[in-house]
Amino acid sequence: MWFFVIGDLWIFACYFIGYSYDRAHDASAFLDGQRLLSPGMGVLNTAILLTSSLFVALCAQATRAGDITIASRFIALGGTCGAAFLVTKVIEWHAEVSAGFPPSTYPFFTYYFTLTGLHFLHVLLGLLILALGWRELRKSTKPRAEFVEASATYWHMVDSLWIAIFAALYLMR
Amino acid sequence: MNTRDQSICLWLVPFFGALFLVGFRACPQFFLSMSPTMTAEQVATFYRDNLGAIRTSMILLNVIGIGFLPFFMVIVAQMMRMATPSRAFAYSYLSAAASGGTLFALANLAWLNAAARPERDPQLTMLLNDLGWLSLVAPVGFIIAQNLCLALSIYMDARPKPVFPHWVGHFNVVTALLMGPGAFAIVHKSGPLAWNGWLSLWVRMATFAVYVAVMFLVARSAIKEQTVEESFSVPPGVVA
Amino acid sequence: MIESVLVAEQRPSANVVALPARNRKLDQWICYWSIPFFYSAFSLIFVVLGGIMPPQSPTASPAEIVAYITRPDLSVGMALLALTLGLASLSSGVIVVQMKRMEGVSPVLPYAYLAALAVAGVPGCLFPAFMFSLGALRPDYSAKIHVMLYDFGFLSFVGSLGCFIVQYLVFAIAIFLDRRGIFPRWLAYFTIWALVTELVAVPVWVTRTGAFAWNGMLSFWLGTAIFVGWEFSLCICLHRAIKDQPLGELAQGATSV
Amino acid sequence: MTAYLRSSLTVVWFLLVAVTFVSWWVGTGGGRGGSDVSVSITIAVVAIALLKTRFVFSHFMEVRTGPSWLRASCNGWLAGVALILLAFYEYRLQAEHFR
Repeated sequence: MWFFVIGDLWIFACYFIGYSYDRAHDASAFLDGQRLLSPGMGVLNTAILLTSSLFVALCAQATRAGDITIASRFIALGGTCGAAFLVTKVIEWHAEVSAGFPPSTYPFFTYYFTLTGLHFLHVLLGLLILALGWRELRKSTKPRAEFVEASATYWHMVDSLWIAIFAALYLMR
Repeated sequence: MNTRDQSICLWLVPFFGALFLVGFRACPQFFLSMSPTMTAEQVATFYRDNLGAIRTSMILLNVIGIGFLPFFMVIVAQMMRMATPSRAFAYSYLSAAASGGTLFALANLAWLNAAARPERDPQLTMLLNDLGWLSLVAPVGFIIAQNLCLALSIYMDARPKPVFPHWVGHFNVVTALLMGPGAFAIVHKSGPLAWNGWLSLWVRMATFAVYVAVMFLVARSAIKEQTVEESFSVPPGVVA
Repeated sequence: MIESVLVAEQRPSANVVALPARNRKLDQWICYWSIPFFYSAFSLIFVVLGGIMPPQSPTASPAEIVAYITRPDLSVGMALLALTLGLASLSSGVIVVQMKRMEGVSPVLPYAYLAALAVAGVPGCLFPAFMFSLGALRPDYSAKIHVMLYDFGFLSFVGSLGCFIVQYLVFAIAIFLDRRGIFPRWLAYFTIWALVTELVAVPVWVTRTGAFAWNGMLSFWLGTAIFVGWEFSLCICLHRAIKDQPLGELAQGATSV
Repeated sequence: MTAYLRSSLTVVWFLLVAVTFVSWWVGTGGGRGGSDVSVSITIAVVAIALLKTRFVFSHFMEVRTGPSWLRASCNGWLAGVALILLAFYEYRLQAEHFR
């Protein structure tokens, strides 16, 4: 899993290179696009993901301590927060698309939709992995702590990526 | 043999199916009644006016285009379990499914290219648009071959408890017949057989949707059946 | 239940011709070595002769497009492509054989892999070949037709996504489900990245400039870099998988029908 | 469950959320409104993101207790991304300066 996580982080770094490079060339157009985002939504997204990360981290602790029931509850809570993130993201996208910012009008929005879209896919994959971890905790007679830890690791990576995206897309000037 | 991968491919169906419904619903070609009698100018205007929606829906359909392929392979795997003299029909089904998917990809690329440069000469936009429509609606031969191969396999299945019940064979013949008329969109520019006619387009699309839904359900029970059977049988190595 | 092909392959039958041990993997090795051969031909055609990789600019003027598409190099490249294209199918043959060895994987995933690649060859490689050959054959087409062929060629080359997505998807699922470890896990993770880079090529249909255009840094260069890395890793893992395959597993002439 | 919630992780979580709000406040101009180019805001925002990601890595992902290659590659990534974001930003300022 670490191979995947580190590699994935670097692939995202390549997207950041593209973003910063293009942004540097057309700063005012990017800033114009950026003004149309609602940073409040970004803060909400970040808070939700941080909370889910907390639950997942606690789940890893509980699994190691052998409190399997509690661990499975934590992982379910983490997954619920992840699902809530998806819902808020879809609402945000819907608002932006219906307000008329298709990706082709502002170069900023091409990056915005690609980066958030990719991240969205990571969240989906993360939810699938968390679900597998949950199943391991619920169904298996002797859950493998490494499996749960690996799924937690992936989830925290998704969280970290969002923090970077939030800073780069919503806040950077 | 394990059936877990078959279940995974099976459950890709509701996922891709939902996306397909979204893609088709969002596609202006179908729902704003794009007629084969439109002039080149009208076609070009249509693409310019609906550019965003055409691009969005076609990109979605590009990405999920052959998402049902793993599911068709589940059907192939089930056909291989049937007690038929050989696996000829299963292999034919496989090859027909792949070719049918290619045609869908062709239609999709033609439409996407028509939308890629809205300022193109209207004659060329019309050419690309026609290419898309004809390769989407007309070549029903592959899906018909698929359904008939499956139907024949089901009829020939000599198992005491058949893999798919007998009615699924009849169902496949009926769906093949219902999708057949689309081929005549090549000859007709208006009426029910034109590419936007109720018979060529709507009956065909509805049939395909019902077909996938029904086959999903019967494939699900066939996989369940297989899991039960294999848990009682000797491991393959011992038989050999 | 004698359903699995493997069993049928293991069963000795009357008309078996025993092959010498050293030849038993010959077919797989031929398929395997076709991969580097194919990709050398591929890079000769697409990079050196065709100028298709890296792609020409999406914002080229009609005059530039006509000049590009009517170049004699391009038509020679397309003829060579028409000649060598079939080699691409050999690699899927050996990959399917190795996928069928996996434990916990029924024929569904290998067949889906095979079918997805059969689809992918047409929009991803044949269409560009058709379009560029058409343009090269008739320099006297009007410029707007050359522009259409050019668009269609490059966009279907870079922007045919669904078939490759299904191919990567079933390959990754197969590696994860396999209990025998034919291919290592990290190859599955790599495959997921390759899948994701396909998705990042989506904007080529919408934008003509910047990093997401069809010759852009993210849509083309990053995707190609990851694809090349994936292909290399696949070759390494495939080599190991064929080498480690026990001889006793291999068919001696009889196959199931 | 409450026993677990009383761990140090919750404190980390609380800090992270609080810092998120701070970066919001900073990023939208610190209450002074306006949304023009600003070096100080950008540096502050990237620094906060760096700090947050580092906390997520070390405490949630438990990189802290991991082997040294892991710590090195995570720190390397953080430094790399911050460098990418800021270096191009700086490059832009230079370019504008000379225009």
